[in-house]
Amino acid sequence: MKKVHASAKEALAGVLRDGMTIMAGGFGLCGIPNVLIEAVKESGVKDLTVVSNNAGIDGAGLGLLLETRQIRKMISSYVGENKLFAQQYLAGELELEFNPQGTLAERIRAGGAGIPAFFTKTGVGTLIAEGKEVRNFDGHDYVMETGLFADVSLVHAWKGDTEGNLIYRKTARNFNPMMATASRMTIAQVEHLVEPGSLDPDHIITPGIYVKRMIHVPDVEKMIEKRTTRERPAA
Amino acid sequence: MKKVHASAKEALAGVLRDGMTIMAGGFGLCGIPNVLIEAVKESGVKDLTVVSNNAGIDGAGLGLLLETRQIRKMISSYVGENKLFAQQYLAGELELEFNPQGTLAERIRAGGAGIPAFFTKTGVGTLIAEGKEVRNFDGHDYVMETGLFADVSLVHAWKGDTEGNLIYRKTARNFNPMMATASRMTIAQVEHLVEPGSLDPDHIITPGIYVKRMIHVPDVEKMIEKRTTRERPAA
Amino acid sequence: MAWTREQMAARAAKELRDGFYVNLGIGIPTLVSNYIPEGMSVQLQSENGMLGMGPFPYEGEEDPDLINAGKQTVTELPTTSFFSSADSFAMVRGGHIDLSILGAMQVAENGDLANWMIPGKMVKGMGGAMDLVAGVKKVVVVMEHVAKGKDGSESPKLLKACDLPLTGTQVVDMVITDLGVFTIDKEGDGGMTLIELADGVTVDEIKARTEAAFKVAV
Amino acid sequence: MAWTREQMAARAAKELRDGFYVNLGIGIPTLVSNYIPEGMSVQLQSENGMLGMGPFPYEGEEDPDLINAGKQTVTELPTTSFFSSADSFAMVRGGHIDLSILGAMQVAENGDLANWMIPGKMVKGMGGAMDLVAGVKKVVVVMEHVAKGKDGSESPKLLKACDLPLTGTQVVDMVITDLGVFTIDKEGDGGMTLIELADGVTVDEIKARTEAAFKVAV
Repeated sequence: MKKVHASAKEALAGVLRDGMTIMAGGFGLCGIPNVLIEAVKESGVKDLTVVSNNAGIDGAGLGLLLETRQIRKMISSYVGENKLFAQQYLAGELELEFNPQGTLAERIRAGGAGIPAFFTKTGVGTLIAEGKEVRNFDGHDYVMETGLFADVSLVHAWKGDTEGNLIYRKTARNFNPMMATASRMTIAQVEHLVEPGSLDPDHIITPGIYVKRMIHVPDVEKMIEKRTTRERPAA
Repeated sequence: MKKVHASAKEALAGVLRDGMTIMAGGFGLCGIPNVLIEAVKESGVKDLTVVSNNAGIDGAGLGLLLETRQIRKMISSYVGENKLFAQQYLAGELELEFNPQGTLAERIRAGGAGIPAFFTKTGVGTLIAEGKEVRNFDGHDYVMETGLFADVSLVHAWKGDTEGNLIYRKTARNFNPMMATASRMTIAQVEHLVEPGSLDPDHIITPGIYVKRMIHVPDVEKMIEKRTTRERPAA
Repeated sequence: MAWTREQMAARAAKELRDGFYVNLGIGIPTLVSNYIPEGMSVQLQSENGMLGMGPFPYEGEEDPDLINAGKQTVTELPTTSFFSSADSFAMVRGGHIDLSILGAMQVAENGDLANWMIPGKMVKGMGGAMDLVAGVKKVVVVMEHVAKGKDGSESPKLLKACDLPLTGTQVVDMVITDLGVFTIDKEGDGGMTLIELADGVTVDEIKARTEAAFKVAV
Repeated sequence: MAWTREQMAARAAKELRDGFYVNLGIGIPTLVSNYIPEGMSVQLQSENGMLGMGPFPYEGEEDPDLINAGKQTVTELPTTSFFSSADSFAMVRGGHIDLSILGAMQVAENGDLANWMIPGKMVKGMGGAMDLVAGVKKVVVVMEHVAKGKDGSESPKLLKACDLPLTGTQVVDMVITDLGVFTIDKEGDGGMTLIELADGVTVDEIKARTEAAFKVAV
């Protein structure tokens, strides 16, 4: 079972179809599977439902798929950094389902973990709870949320071995590990591709069972959305 | 906020009371907080409800608390290795609540994660589902299980820094990470106590926020329940 | 006369306690980290998946893999740990974080909070705000006492009931504005109480600029 | 004439496919790992929290921190990863494991399985069995065809309906006994079908020792 593919295009071969649901890892532009997203753009697949915490920015990340109008619906928690998104949404060209960030993360984890629904305090008494079951446990109200499962998950990792075991770096971990568990076809782009045995088995975050295909992206470009610095103290 | 205590007795000071619920990590005798369990024994606290996958063996692990009849109820998935357990149970001296192992693990994770209830396929149509809500999602039946939260959690870790950040070793991880999240007072015994900054932040499994007190057990005894080996090939 | 942003942040910092784990929202709440008392151990959580958040990096040392929930570049500390967003919100929702300090558009006298959406305007999303106010042990709002319109008109933000869509119901424990400090008995029926005045501000001035009913205990 | 334990394990191994992730129960199922075909990549999962389980250690190399779900000492492989029991059962329940091979006390013709409890006897607990049969894509039971009493009497284990408390309902896809191999259409109404005979065993012999109704397609 060879998991490593020569290119993003090859890794996506045979898995894309119009109308499908894709999960894309990342928070803002941090830890996004940008090379795989570009290949989705090149494929021309359309009417996509995309589950991702954010929608990229104009010209980068999922912003690329907005430009080409390949996305029909976004399931996200925050989309504030994208003007094109706002235009398409206000024009009624794009559907949008907002989830509280923690609810979104937990729905994805639940989908991968065989849990069809769970209760959470988040959003009780707000628009988010409308139409959903609310139930009292031990004197507090909780809203029922359902698991999310996709056709394809695209994730970014720092290191991966050829068995699909993945390790993430710093806050680039974010949504990637849950999304890796919550689809039938998880495809990973890894910055460092190594042989089995190179990763300490206690450090692996995503076991290889979840990763069906992978590509090596040694020189991947990483963007910074809000560069903030402090002054160096005088020497 | 000094988390490190000089002894198990000191770490348990002021937290034990009769009738409380204690979670104890470990699978079989692997990764059990044995030094902390001994201190619970010494304390004489009684009528305990103990959440633990197993009940130790005669003379070791939670078996110690069975000898002294400090446990009133066990919530476990498998207790087969303990004759004293069987005696006390058959004599009606010990209550027992069996949970499927995955349901037990998930209930503990849910308790720590603010999830009062979730649905699982495990146990539908069996004794486990009796008296519980069963609901159909997408054509399949699922049973509702509730989160578990304890007064005290006792866990064993391989390395810990003085901030309470923990790392586990191999299969000694098992129930320890979830239990660390599912009580108001998590106490950890660590084999290697290190300074903050010694652990790679990408490798930490239990962030320090979950650990309220800790002790250093550098020469802790580890038992093997079923020693199985193979023959060395002839040289 | 009213408190500056810095003074409001300094006042919020008085709610910190040794050993606290704290989540700070964007804006004035971020400034609170500048007022952590010397010798007090406070760890900052960033809900994208980090505990033990350090200050902004020196120029040239920004790491695109190391950002906070506001998408700003930050740094590590010796205490830092990283985890997934699911694990991060398990921490938030599970009640493990001691204090959340965040901004608001409106707060009602029963502790209702609105800070994510103005109907008719483009909606950016709630991000992690709903999870934070639902899960964190103590929620402190830091905001201007009134909203100012483009025409210079004022409208109160401390209300009898919020008219914007809610972020959470009965979630706010304390409100720090440029005029003073209020506590809210969010789970009982003790209502809202004014407990401190900014320098030179009077109770009458606050009454005039507040819709919510409140007791006075300054 | 009937298959030995080793032959049953070898037959079960024919259900393995390249790239499979597999959970093996205690007893005969454990022996299946000896029959993984050369060159086929099969990773074994141990539900206490390990993927990529290696063989038993050489004497003197046992590690108390490295055991399988049967509490036996095992070893690592280059492919190994470790995780918590919650993550392990998320993997099981989420349908990520391709094949579970386990023992049974009784199997019914609709795929019901009983393997954890005999009323009136000491109950040891179900461990991970209920999660495995509920979550794993394909469930293969390997067991003796009949139970033998102390007095030498025989009672069938392949039944019209289990009379022992169930581990799962409509969960078994295949049963391998010492006498032959059956498939079960657990989600449709195709029932049970005998598809293979052990060497020297006849259909009539199996019929005589089986309570469940089954079609014959050998």
